[in-house]
Amino acid sequence: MKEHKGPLLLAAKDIVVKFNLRGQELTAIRGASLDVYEGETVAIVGESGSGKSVFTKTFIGMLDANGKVEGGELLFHGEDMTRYDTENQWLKVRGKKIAMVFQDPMTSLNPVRMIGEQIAEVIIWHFHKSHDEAKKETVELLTKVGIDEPERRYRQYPGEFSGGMRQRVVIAAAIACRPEILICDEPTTALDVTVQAQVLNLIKALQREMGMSVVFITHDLGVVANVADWMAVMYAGKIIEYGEVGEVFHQPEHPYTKALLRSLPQLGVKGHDLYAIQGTPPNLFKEIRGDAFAPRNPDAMKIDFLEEAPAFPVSETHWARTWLLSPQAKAFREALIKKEAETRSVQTPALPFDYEQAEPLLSVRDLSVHFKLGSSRVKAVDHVTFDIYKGETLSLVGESGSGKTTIGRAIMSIYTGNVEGDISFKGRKINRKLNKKERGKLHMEIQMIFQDPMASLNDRAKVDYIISEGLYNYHLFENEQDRLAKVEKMLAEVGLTSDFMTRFPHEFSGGQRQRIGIARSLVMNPDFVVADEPISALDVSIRAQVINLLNRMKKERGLTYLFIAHDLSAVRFISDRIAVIYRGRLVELATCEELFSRPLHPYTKALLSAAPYPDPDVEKNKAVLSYHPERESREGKEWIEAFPFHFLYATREEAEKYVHENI
Amino acid sequence: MDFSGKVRGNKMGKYILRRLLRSIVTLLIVFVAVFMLLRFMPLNGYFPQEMIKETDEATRMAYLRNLGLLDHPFVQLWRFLSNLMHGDLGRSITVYPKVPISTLMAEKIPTTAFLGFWSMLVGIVAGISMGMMMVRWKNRLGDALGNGYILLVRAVPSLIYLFFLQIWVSRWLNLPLVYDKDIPQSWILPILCLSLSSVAWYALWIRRFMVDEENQDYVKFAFVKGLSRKAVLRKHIFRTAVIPITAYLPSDLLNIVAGSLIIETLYAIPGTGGLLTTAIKRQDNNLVQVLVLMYAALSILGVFLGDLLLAFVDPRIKLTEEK
Amino acid sequence: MQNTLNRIEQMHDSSLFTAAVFDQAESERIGVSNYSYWRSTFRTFFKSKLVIALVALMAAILLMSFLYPLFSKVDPTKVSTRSRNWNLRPSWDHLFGTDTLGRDIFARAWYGCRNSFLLAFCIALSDVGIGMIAGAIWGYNRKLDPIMIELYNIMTNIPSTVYLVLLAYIMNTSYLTLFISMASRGWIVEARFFRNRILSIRDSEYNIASRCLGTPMFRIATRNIIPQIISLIIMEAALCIPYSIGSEVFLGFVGVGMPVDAITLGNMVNQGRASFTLHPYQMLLPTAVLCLITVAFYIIGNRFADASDPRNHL
Amino acid sequence: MKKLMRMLSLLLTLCLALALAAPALADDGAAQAILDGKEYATVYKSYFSTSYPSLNYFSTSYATVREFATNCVDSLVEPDIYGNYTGALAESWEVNDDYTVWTFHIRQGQKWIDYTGAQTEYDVTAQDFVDGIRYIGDPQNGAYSLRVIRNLITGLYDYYWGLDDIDCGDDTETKREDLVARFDEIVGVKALDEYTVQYSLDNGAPYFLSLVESSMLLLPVEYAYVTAQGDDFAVDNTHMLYCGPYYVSSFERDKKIVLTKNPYYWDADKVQVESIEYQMIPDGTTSLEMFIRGELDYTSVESEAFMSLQGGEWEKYLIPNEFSFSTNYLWLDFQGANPEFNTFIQNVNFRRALRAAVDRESLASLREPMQPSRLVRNTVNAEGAIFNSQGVDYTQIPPLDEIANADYSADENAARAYMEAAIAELCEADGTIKGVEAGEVDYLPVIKTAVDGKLPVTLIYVGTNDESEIILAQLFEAMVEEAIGEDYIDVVLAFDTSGDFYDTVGGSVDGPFNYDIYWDSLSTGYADPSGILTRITSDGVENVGCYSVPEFDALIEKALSAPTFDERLAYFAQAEAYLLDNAFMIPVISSLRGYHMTYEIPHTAPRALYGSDRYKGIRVATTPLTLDEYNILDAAWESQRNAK
Repeated sequence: MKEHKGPLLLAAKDIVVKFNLRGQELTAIRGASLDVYEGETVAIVGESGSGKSVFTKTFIGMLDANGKVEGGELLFHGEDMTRYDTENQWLKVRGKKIAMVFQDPMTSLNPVRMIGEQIAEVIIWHFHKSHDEAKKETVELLTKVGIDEPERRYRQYPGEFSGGMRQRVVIAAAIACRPEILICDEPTTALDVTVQAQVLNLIKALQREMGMSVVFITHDLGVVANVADWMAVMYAGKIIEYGEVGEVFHQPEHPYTKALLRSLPQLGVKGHDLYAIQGTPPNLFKEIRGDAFAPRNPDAMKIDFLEEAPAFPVSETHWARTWLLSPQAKAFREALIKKEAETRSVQTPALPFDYEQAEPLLSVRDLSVHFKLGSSRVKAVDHVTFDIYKGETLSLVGESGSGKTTIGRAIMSIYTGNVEGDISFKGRKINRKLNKKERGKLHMEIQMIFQDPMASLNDRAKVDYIISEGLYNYHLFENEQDRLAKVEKMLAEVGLTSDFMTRFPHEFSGGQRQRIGIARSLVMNPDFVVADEPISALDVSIRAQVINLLNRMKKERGLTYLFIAHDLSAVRFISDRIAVIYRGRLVELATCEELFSRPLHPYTKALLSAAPYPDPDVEKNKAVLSYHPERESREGKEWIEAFPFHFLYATREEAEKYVHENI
Repeated sequence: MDFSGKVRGNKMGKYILRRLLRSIVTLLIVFVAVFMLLRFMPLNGYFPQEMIKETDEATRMAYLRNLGLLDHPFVQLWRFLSNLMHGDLGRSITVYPKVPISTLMAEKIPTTAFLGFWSMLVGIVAGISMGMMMVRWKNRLGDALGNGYILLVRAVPSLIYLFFLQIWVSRWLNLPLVYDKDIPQSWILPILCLSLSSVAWYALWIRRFMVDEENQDYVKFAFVKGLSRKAVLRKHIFRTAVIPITAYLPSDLLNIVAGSLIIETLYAIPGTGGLLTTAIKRQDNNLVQVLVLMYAALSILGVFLGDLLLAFVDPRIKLTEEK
Repeated sequence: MQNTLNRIEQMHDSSLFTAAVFDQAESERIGVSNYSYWRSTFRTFFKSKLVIALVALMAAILLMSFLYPLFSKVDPTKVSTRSRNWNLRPSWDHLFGTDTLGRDIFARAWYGCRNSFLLAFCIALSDVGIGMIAGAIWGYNRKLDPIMIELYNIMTNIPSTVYLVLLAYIMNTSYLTLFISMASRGWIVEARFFRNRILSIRDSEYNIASRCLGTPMFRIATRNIIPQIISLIIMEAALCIPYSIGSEVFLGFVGVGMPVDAITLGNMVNQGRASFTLHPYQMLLPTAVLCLITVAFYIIGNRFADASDPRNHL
Repeated sequence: MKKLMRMLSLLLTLCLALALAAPALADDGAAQAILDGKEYATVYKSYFSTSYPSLNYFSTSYATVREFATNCVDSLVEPDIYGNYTGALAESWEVNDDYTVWTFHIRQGQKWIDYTGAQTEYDVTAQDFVDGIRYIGDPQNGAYSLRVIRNLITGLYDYYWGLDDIDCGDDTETKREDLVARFDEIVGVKALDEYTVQYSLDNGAPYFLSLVESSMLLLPVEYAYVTAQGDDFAVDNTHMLYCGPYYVSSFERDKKIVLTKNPYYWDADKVQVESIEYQMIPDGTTSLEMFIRGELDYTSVESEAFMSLQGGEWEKYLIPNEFSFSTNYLWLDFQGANPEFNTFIQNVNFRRALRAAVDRESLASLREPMQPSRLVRNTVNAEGAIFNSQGVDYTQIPPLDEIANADYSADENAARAYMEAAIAELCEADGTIKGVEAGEVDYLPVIKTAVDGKLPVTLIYVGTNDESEIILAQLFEAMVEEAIGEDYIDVVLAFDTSGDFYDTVGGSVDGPFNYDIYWDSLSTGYADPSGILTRITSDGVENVGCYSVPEFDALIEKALSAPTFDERLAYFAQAEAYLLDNAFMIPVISSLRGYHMTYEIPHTAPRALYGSDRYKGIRVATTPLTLDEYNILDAAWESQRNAK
């Protein structure tokens, strides 16, 4: 049991927000309530479109022009802020009392003004201080958020900062007025894991130091576990479960919360399907009756479709809006718990991939890819060598800009002219001038799945065409009927019905679109698929669906995957081997279990330590390692097999040291 | 991320040098193309109509021969280039027979540049203020008025409104009808007319850039910081929006010597406006060559300087160069 | 708290607290958003009454300018040899009056509209057409980039008048010359515009996906690129029309425009200008028609540009 | 007939004016009263409309520059206010009996001045006139409109072409310097002493003084100065010398020119206006507007503007332009590639049909809507330009008077009747033209069209792409088709858009002949019909249509060898009458254009008939001149002239 640390600061009660979108009314927030207490961190968790961002924007009066708060109260210092009707009233709160940090640090700062100015202007504006004073304070702030040489940095432009540093600057600007509440809107989503951990630590430290309240918006349960004291789960514009973090994690009550936690790949058992939430989030243009999650909940009760549940208390510090907590549902609930326990206990992990017998399908030798940037040449991939064996899933993990996507695209022969080294598929070199027939054959054998389901489908073409595109190209059908049959079958395989064929991609949700993308690639019956971060743009509730689909396809069709990811959680579940890439070079390659249990390279270690884990107990006590090599030198480094099938890129001495540390 | 100043200077120097070389090659191509084109025009184009009537073929040939126009084009090209190296621009052939082109330029450019400079100033000041006004009162009266102005200036053929302006405004304000360098009142209308379209241009782009910037995250962040709309407009949106505009300033500044044909004709301004048109019509090869060379050089230089200026005022540019 | 619970308990039938049937299809039923690009574009476009009025007006003028020459018996070139029929003021017989040689200005205005429209349409077609193709080639070929950018800089920075005059002069004045001289310059601006758009399409994931599927260039163009830029094509074509009409007037002024006996709006304005003090209607009426057309197309083009931008689909 | 009517009406108007001015006539004081009632300005503000190249008066084709030069470089003789020649730089002159040797005695003590008005070291001497000829005799100097002088002055033709042969490379034996050195012995212009210059002519030229008045080529030049200046000579006002009543004191290219009184001028007392300011005003309506605002002292008023001023306060200031010696006519192509037209044009009836078809008054009303009949002209040489020793106007010398006074379009059916006569001779009954087959006429680059060899006759009118020319052509088409009938004739209009009309259509005897008919003009340049007529003989340089009329040629020969000037004119009149009666060319109207408004007192300046306006003695009032005032002053002048 946990008490609130301080008095109630902000109380949002039954907030209703409506948007006017293309002449239609969309109810983004359907009566959400949240209390923010002094000195505490409350995390709002939800998938995209759940309204978590809109909800917090009402706290500072920053709704888009077509949105309006239509109901509820927003009490802050005894004043109902929903009644503010002039800009000036908000100006006293915004930035001064309640500040906000946005998701993308790359765009949050004005690129043409010195970063110092951008912080100082807040101080000047709100406290009417002189430039010199403001500058002094700014320098202090920069020090506080962990920026070295603040005097010099003051005069630099955002372009001269890395993403993590920029987010620090943004945070400095946000806390410049010592706000009472700091709203962090997915502040780390756009950052690499290792940086994410540092920024989270910074926010926590600042909160402690300044006694602020933090409202933390995220879709990542690992992050919640790390930072939050309290968490609120938001679904379809409503907070469906609220409570002390530990309680919610350990004893989720709402079926959605439960499903969300169960579907995390960290909790999955290898070789089995993940628990997947079915379907897609609801449409907020229509009125929602009952529990918004009910249509996707296989274990919903009849009442869920009829009426919305009130907030049933689980404990003093935990409530959930589900009829399961109703005394009348006691029998149903117990049966449910029993069923869950059964399914969980029978799963045993599948056997690891047998590399002794494996034959290589694709070999990459000394692959380098360089790009021209202005007048300079940048090596995105630097002498990379690896094999992919038939039937395995090799994951390529690294931070953004490390060259992992470039490797994938090089294999797909998307680049011309700037690729060195050999790529051979089934023993034939493929990164050369191919004749039409060879190229066609290759296209049928190797396919790619893309990261962004929004961008990877041509939104002016119908699903029918999108899936048939490959069929058309190589005329892989006998007649029109045959083609339609093939498309229908493929759609069915990815869990979509044939009446979707005549629709346009924009009519689908992200997960559905990604499944269409997978269908498009797999309709060609490839042997090998490059999956370029296929789940990272998807919502948590959808990821499991796609992971399961990929695994099923692999099993059914004997596919081989090159799985590109920046997120270690899913990788562990899906892959047989993992290759870690750092700045265009492979630094470590090992089987999945080996790598997780015995990481050698310090970068791998940092990556592993930084990955958020969805358990507050684990998360709150973890130590984050960091890897910042002073100077990248390739001298003396080589590809060393430290353990059987466990490779490492290091000098001999380093390798020995790393191995020694791990024994 | 940190480069020593020397490295940066070196890279920048190299970049400038390469761009400059490319520009010179382009300039040469344009020049030679125009040069050769002029050589293929009929010989009688060198004479005004009445002169053709009054003189016979042989006389005309003798005249042309004397001017070296009957030599092989390459000989003429070489002669022109070598003279150019000595700073000799040659003499006009038909438009101002035998008048040294350098004299001509020295007479005409100051007039045009004088009016052009002021109109550019008016254009920038009025245009930018107008653009800002339009953003400030977006979708309200100020915006509508500005848009109406831009619409009229851009959609209605300039000849039409310039003509009416001259006739009516000069009568209404009792301003002189033609330009006279000694009567300051007579400068007003030409400058006004010259600046009309640039006011619209600046207003349009400032507005467009500012509206684009308005949706950027950093603007939202600035609002979140609690700044008022006015402050955000001034300190953030305008600062960013004005940067792409600066790239055009050198071009604009250089082009003030080009003048406007219509306005210079209407107000009898002895400038460069109609010079090239006349020179082309009268096949004054020497004059056309020099003018084309000048305009091409100015335009290429303008773009080049624009890029440099942009790199200078926009902190984003340097980085992409170096990354 | 207990009270509320009790109250709820009383309110509901316990049979409601049993498993409901799970419907897979229902769970997938997203909210198909009602969004359709073209529908939204046209809805946004036609939301403004001004646009409706202008489109209707332009349609009427267009229709009239093509029908009038077919059905009217008035010959716009019919000269009167009697000076009493010259320079007549507007009347019922001659709605817009007559010109220097007694020709009916009303009839000439329609013929002029037709000819100017035809010319403008041809220019729009070629500018946008060539521009699009060149833009595509440019966008797809990195090696062309420096050359094309330099070409673009030259062509756009040398004052356009110079260029037009030079070309028009080399080739004699005629519809074709005017067309060629204007079209030969306009395309590069369009090319750059389309190049930028096509560049972003080229590097977009769905296009890379098509390449990975081995989709031939032709189908990439017709399926991936053109549908994406069709609204831009329409908009650019609409904006081309005031531009080319304006250029026609300007070239007429410089003296290298249309053959002077051709009936076009530009010629009518330039010819009317000479007699403006005496017979203002000879210039004012054609000018009014011309401005109406240019302004209308300018507004229509711009509004369509706004409407075709998905960000404005509210 | 019509001509008579016109004369009558003119007379009537004159009478009316006289009646109005009756009190003035009575004591001759009304004119004086007007003059006394005016205040006078010392500055005259005028304008020019096209930019001009340089101030080189020998090579310019620009009327504006000729006007500056005429007032800044004095000629040997000049007209007085009645148009009689008096000495200018020449104090006196004599001529031999056959008008082939003219000797001028130059005024002594005159110096060239520079653009500041200061006297230079150079005296104006007889040698300067010789050097003028030396300058234009060199093809490299590109003298403009050289032909008449070159063919007139003894030896100049040979000298000129000798130099040209050397320049062309046709003559490699002679050295250029040698030929130049022999100028004095070859060319018939000599400085007999420092102040006597003598011109020897190949043919007798009783009109030589009018040539001296009008031609820039007989002006003096200071050769030492020109040589020193080289190519820079006359590029602006600082690179030339002056010896006339004015000098160019200020020169802004394409903008403004100021002429200032030359204080050292021999006749400086007569120069009333201190300075003359010219502005460039390219736009026609602007000059009118500026005149009305008082910013100009003179503006021409074209017909359109004239109409707009009618009935307004400025109506009373509109003064009709007096005369133009330039005649517009239709050139017929006798060697064209159009077989239909080519067959017909050889027929005199067809030509007369065309002549009758053109309604001259309608054409004239394009330029002069009020009194179009003023412009009608049936002769090539202008009336009022040439007089015999009895003072009889050349155009009224029989048999030319009949043509000059005829009214060709009086009979509306005449054109069709002539045409029918022509058809009867040239066509089969079914309308096929004898000896003509269907085919194509290739007048490219202007036009290419098909002809069917049947009536109607296809007539291809080719014009320049100039707006007023096009209107004219369109009217021509309408008139011809209306008068002759569309069943007989089909006028096809084609416009040359190249800008090189004479190059593509035909402006020289050697062709090309890409036209059937075109519109052109010839001007009586000095007081003798030979100026035009010798150029349009069968082998004449202006006979671009290539007709062959031996009768005409013979008469011209007779005229040229006639012993007296009166006989000469009589033969010329016969020749012109023959040519026009057979309609080998069809004069239509004079080139006179509209009206003007001015502050200038009429008849205070020399009456320059052939050359540019002269401002010596001009008086400029501070108020604009009304038509009434003009009429009174004009009448007074007329009576004074007659009195002389």
